[in-house]
Amino acid sequence: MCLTNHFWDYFVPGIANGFLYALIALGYTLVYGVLQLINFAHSEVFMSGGFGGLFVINWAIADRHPHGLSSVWFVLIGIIAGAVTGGVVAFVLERVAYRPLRRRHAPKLAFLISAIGMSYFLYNLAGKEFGRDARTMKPPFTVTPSKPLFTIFGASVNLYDAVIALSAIIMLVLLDRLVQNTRLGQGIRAVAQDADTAALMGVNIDRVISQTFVIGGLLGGAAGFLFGLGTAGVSYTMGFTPGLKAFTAAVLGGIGNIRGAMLGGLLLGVVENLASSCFGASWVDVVAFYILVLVLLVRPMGLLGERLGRSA
Amino acid sequence: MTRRDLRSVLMGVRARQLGTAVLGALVVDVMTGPSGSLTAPTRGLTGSLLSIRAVIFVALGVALWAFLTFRDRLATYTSRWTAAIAPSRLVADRRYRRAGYAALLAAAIAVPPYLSQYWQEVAVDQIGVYVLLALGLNVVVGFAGLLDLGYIAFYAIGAYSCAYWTGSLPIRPPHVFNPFVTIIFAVIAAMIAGVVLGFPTLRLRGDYLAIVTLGFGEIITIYANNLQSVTGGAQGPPKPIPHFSINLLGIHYQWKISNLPYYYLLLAFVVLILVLFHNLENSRVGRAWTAIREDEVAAAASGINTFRYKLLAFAIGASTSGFAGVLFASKIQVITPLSFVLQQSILVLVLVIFGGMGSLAGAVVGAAVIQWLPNALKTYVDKADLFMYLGAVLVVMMIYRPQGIIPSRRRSRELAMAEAGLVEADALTTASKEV
Amino acid sequence: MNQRRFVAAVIPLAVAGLVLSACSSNKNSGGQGGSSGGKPVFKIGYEGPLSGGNAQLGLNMKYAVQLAINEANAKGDLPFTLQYTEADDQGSGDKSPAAAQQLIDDKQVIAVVGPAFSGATKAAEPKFADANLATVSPSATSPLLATQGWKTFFRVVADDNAQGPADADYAVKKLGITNIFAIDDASAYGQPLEKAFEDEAKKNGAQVTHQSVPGTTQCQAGSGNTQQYPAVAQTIKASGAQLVFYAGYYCDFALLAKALHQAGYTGKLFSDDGSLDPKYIEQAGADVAEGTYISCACADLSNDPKAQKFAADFKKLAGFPISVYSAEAYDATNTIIAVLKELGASATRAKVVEKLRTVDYQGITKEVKFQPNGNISGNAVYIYQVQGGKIVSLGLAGS
Amino acid sequence: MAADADVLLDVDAVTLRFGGVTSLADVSIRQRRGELLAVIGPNGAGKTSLFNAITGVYHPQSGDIRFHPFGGKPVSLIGRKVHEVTKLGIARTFQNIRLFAALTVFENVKIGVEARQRTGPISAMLQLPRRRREEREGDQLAVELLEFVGLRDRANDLAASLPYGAQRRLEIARALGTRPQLLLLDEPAAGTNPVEKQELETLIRHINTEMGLSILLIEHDMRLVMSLAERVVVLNFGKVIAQGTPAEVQNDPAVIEAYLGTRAARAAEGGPS
Repeated sequence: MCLTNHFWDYFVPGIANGFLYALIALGYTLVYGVLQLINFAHSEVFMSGGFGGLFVINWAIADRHPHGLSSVWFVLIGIIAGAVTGGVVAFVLERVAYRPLRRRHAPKLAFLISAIGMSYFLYNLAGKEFGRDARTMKPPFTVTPSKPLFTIFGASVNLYDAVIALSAIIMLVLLDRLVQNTRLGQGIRAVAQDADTAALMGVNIDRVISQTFVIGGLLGGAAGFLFGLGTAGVSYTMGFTPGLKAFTAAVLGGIGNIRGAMLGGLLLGVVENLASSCFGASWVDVVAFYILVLVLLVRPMGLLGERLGRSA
Repeated sequence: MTRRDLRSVLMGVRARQLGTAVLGALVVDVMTGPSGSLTAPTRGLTGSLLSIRAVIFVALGVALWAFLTFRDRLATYTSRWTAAIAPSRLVADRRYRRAGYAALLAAAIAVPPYLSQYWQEVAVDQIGVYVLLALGLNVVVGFAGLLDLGYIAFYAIGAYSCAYWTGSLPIRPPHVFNPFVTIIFAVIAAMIAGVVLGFPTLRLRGDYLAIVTLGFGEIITIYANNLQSVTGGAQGPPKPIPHFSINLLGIHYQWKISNLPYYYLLLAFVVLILVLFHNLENSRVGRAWTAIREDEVAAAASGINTFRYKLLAFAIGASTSGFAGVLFASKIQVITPLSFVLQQSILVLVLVIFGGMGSLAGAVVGAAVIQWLPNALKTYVDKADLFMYLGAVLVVMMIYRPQGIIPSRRRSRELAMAEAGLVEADALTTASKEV
Repeated sequence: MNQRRFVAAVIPLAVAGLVLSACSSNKNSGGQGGSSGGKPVFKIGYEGPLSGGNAQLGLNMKYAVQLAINEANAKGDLPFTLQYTEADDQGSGDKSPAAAQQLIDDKQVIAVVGPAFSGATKAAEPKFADANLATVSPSATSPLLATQGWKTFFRVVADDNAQGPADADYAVKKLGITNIFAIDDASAYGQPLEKAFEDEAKKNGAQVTHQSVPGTTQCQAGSGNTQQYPAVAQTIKASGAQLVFYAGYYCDFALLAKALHQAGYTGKLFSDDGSLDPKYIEQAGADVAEGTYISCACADLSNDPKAQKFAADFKKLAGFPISVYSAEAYDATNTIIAVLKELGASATRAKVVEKLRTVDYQGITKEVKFQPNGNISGNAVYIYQVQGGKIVSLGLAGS
Repeated sequence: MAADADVLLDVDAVTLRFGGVTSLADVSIRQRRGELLAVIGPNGAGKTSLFNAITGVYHPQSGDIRFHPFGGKPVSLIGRKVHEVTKLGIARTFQNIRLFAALTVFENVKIGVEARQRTGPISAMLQLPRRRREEREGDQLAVELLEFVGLRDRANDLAASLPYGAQRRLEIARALGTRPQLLLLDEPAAGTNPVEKQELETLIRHINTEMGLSILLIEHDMRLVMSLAERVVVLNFGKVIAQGTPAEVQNDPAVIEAYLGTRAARAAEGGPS
C-alpha cells in the first residue's frame, strides 16, 4: 500500500496541505528575513485570520445556500476578511512585542519570550472571547463533497482542496511579484540583506519591518480562513500545530528564503501524507523530523539556502 | 534644537504615552472583563468595552498617565523607589548578595513546615522540580548560548528510565531497583541522548538547532505515546512508580505521600547542583562557554574546542533534566506523555529567561516566580484565562526588563553593551562571523 | 527611559483590573457565599481541567456540578448549606496532586466530583485515599483505576472494558460487520477503549485494522494536525473496511467523518460516548453524520423531562449547551448530595465514603450503584444513531 | 632559503579558492625558527586568507602546510580545526580586534592560558585539589602576561573599556597565553596612534627576542615592517611576487609596481585596509 498503488491518492491532498503550510511559512520566513527572529506568535496571527474570516463569512452567508458565482464571492470575502484580520493582528504584534525590544537592542531570546507571551495572550484571549469549543463555518458552496471536482492521475480532487490550492497559488505569485518588482519589495530585500546599510541608504527600517509583518499577516490570516474552510471549523487553539509545521517547512526550505518557504511547505505537505500511508498517522511527525534532520545535515541552510535578498 | 522643538517633541511623547495608557487600560479592561462564549461571541467584548467598566478603566488609565506626567516630583520619587528596590542594584553588591542568599536558604529551610499542604505540594511538584529543570537548561541556554527547545525530552527520558528500572513499565528490567539507584541510570541515559542528539546537530546554527531540538522533543513524546507495549502509551506506566526509600547500613526511610520529606530532598539536591554549577561557571569551563557565546571564532583561536564545549553543555543540561525526571516520576508516581510536550520545554525556557539568562540565582527565582504566579493568580481570575495573564506578564516583562529578574553579571554587561550598540546582545544566531 | 516610567502605569492598572474581576467573578460563581443560619457548610469540590487545551471538557462538567449544588440549596430542605469549590488540574497528572491537595486542605470539602481525566485520577487518588475523601468521577474511564485498591474511588461512567466489548459485540453481531477499521485518538481515553474494542471484535471473528491517529490541538490537547485526516481517509478507503470505529471525542471524529465522506467512503461510522454530542452533527455536517452509530453507557436524555430541564438550566447557567460528560457530572454531584441528605448535618468525609458504597440513586443517565472496586454497577450500554440530523436512541446494545 | 633543520613553518604550494575567486595561488613560504617574517601586499592580496589557511579557518584545495614544533615531529596543518592548530603552538590575533568584550581584561587572558589546562568539568564542579592548583598557576601566568604587555593595573576593567592600542596588546597577551611557538599578528598597528604604535613595536620585538617566539606579521605600515622584519614576503593577487630582506624587497620592481598601482587607488578610495 505504501507509496505504490495509491500514491496519487495521497499525493494530491498533500499538495493542498502543502499550500496552506507554504502560506503560513511565508510569515515566518519574511519576518526571519528582515529580523533574523522566529516569530513564535505567527500561529496566533493565523488563528485570528480564521476567526476574522469565520465571523464575516457566517454573517455574509446568513441563511443563504450559495452556489455558482456567489460562492466565488463568498470565498473571496472570507479570504479578504481573514487576511485583513491577520494583517492587523500582525501589525499590532510587531508594535507591542517587537518594536519596544528592538529599540533596546534586547537579546534574541527576549524577542522569543515576548513572542511566546504574545502567543499565549492572544489565543487565550480568543478562547475567552469566542468560547473554547470549535466554531463552525458555514459552507460557501453547496456541492456534494463526496463528488470529486476532477481527477489527476486517477486521484480525485475535491472542491475544497482545489479552492485552497488555487487561492494559495494566486497569493504566492502576487507575493513573489511584490517582493521582486515593487519598491516595497526592494525595501524588504535591502533590509534583509543588510539592515545597517539599508538604513544608511535612507530606507525607513521601522516601516519596512512593519510592512513585512503585515504582509506575513495577510498571508497567514488568509491561510487561517482557508484552513477553517477546509475543516469547517475554527477554534482558539487551531494555530499551534499548523504554525509548528509551517515553521518546520520554512526551515526545510531555508528560512528567510521566500521560494524556500513555498517549496518547504509543499514538500512537507506531501511527505506527511505519504508518511501517513506508510507508517500511520501517529508517526507522521517522526518521519517529518527525520527528513528535516537529514536535509539539514546535507544542506545546513535548508534546501534553497538562506537569504531573502539573494534568491527571491 | 530650539526650545519650541523640544516642547513639541515632549508633547508628542506625552500624547503617545496617553494613547498607550488608554489602549493599555482597554486591554486590561477586556482581559478582566466578562467572557464571551460559543453562542454569544461578542458578549465578552461588548460587556467590557460598551459598559461602564470601559469608562472606569480609561479614566484610571488617564488618571495614572496624568499623575505620572504632570507630577514630576512624584515621578522621580517613584522611579527612585523602583530603582531602590530593583533587585539588580542589591544583587550587584557582593555583601548584600551573600547575605541575601543565606537568608533565602534559611527561609527555604524554615518556612515550608508552616505552609499549607497545598503550597508544600506546589513547592515540590511545580516549583522544586522546575527549579532543577531551569538550572539545567540555564547551562545550555544561559552559559553556552544554545537554544534548546526539546529540553523536556531528557526529562521524559529520565522519568521513563526511572519507571523502567523500578519495574513499572510493561517491559521488565533485568533487575528492579530503588528509585534512588535509578538516578544513575536515568542521568546516564539522558546524557547519552543529549550527546547523540548534539553530535550531528550542534554544528548547525542557532535557529536550526532550535527547530531540530524541538523536533527531537516532539518525537520522544510520540514514541512514549505510541509504543504502548513498551511505555504503556498515553495512559502511562500501568504500575505506579514507587516512592524513594533508603535501605542502607541499618537506616530505613521511606518517602511517602506527604510532601515535606520530598521538599527537603529536593532542596538538598537543588543546593548541591547550585554549588556544582557555581563552581563550573567560575572555572575554565564556564569561561570557555562565555567565550563561545561572545565570539566563537576568537574562542576557537584561543584554543577552545567549541564543539566539545557545546556538547558538554548539552550533556550537562540533559543529565540535569533526566535527574529532575526521576524526582518527578518518583514523587508523582504517575507519568504520561502529556507531561513532556513542547509547551513544557517552552515553559522551562521561559523560566530561565524570565529569571535572568546565565544566572543561577535567576533560574531559581524565575522558576519560583513563574510557577508560583498561576497558583496565586487563580484565586483572583478565571482559571481558564490563566495563560492569558501569564502571556501578558511575559510581554510586559520583556519590554521593561529583557535581562530578567536577576541577570548574571556577565550577561548584564553584554546587554548593556548591546543597548549602547557596541556588540551583539548574544551569539545565539550569529553564524561564525566573517574572519 | 519614558517607557520605564510607564511600567509604573501598567502595574497599578493590572492590579485594579484584577481587583475588579475578582469582585465580579465572586458574583458570578453561584452567589451562596457565607454560612447561613447556624447550618453547617459542606463544600463539594470539583477537580478537572479548567485551563489549558482540555478546558472545554472541564467546563462541560463544572457547570453541571454547580447546577446540582444550586438546585439542592434552592429547595431549602437541607440541614446544611452546600457550596461549590473547584481545583484546576489542567487534565494532567503533573498538576493533579496539587489540585487534590487544595481540595483536601479545605476542611469543609466533604466529597469531590472528579478528577475528570484518568491520568489525573491516577496521580491524585492516592492523596484522596490518604485523606479519606471520596471522589466520584464523571469521566475517568481507564480500567486500571479500579484495580488500585483505593477505597475512595468511585465513578459513574462505565470503564473501557465494559464499553469497548459492548461496542464490538454490537458492531459484529448485530450489524454483521466483518471488516473493521479501528482508530484511537492516541489519548489516554482512546487507546485503552480501542484496545478493548479490538480484542472483542477479533474474538467475534471480525478482521480489525488498527491505526492510532492523534487528536488535534484544535479539538483537544493532542499532537495531531487537522490536515492528517484526508490521508487517513484514503488508507481506510483502501482497506475496504465496512465500519470505522473511532475511540475519541466528537470534534476529531467530525473531522475524520468529513474526510472519509470526501474520500468517498460509504461504510458505517461508529463511535463512543466522547462523541455523543449534537456538535458532532453540526461540525461534520448533517449529511456526513447521518447514520453514525454512537454508544454510551448512559440512558436516553431526549425523552426524559428531568433531563430536558437539566439541559435547559445548564444552558442558562453556563452559556453553552450540555455536552460530553455534563449529565454524568450532574449525576455524580447529585449522588453525593443524596448521600449527604441521608447523613444530615453530622456528615464527615469518612461517613460519605462509607455511604457511597451502598448508595442507590436514580440519576438521569443511569441508576447509580457502585461495585466494591468503585466501578458503576451494571454495564448497560446504549446505542444511539444520527437520524435526520438528530441523535436517536436505538436502545440497549445487548438487546 | 632556510635549511630544513630550522624550518618552523612550511607553506608548500597552497592554493585556496572560493567559488570562482582564487585567494591564494600556489603560495610557498618558509619561516625559520625564531624568525620575524612579515607578509605585505596590497588589499585583497590574500594575506588574511593565508592566516586563515594556516590556522584552520579555511581549508586549501591543494598544497600542504607543515608545522615543525620544537622537539616534535613535523605535522601537516591541513584539515585541522582551529583549536587544534592553536594547541600545536600557533596563536593569532585578528585584523578587527576580537576580544571577549563583556569579560574583564584578566579573564580574556585567562581564557588563552586555559587552552593548555587539562582538568575537566567534573574536577571543576567538585573543586578538586588538582583543579585548584591549576587555577592558581593559570592566574599567575595571566598576571605575568598582563605585566608583560603593560596592562596589569587594568586587569579588572572590561575589555571593551580599553583604548584601542591597549586592546591590541590585550589580544596579543591572550594569544601568548596559549603558549605558542609561532605568533601570527594580523595588522597589529592598524588604527593605533603613533605613541601606541611605538609601544607595539617594542612589544613585538620583545616577544621575538626575549621570549624567543617566531612571528609572522601582516602589516601595512611599511616603517614598522622595515624596522621589525628580518625577511619580507610580498603577496599580490594571491601570488608571492617577491621575498627577501626588507632592503631587497623595497627595491624589487614588481613590488613597486604592485604598490604604486594600488596605493594610488587606495588613497583615492580612502577605504579601510
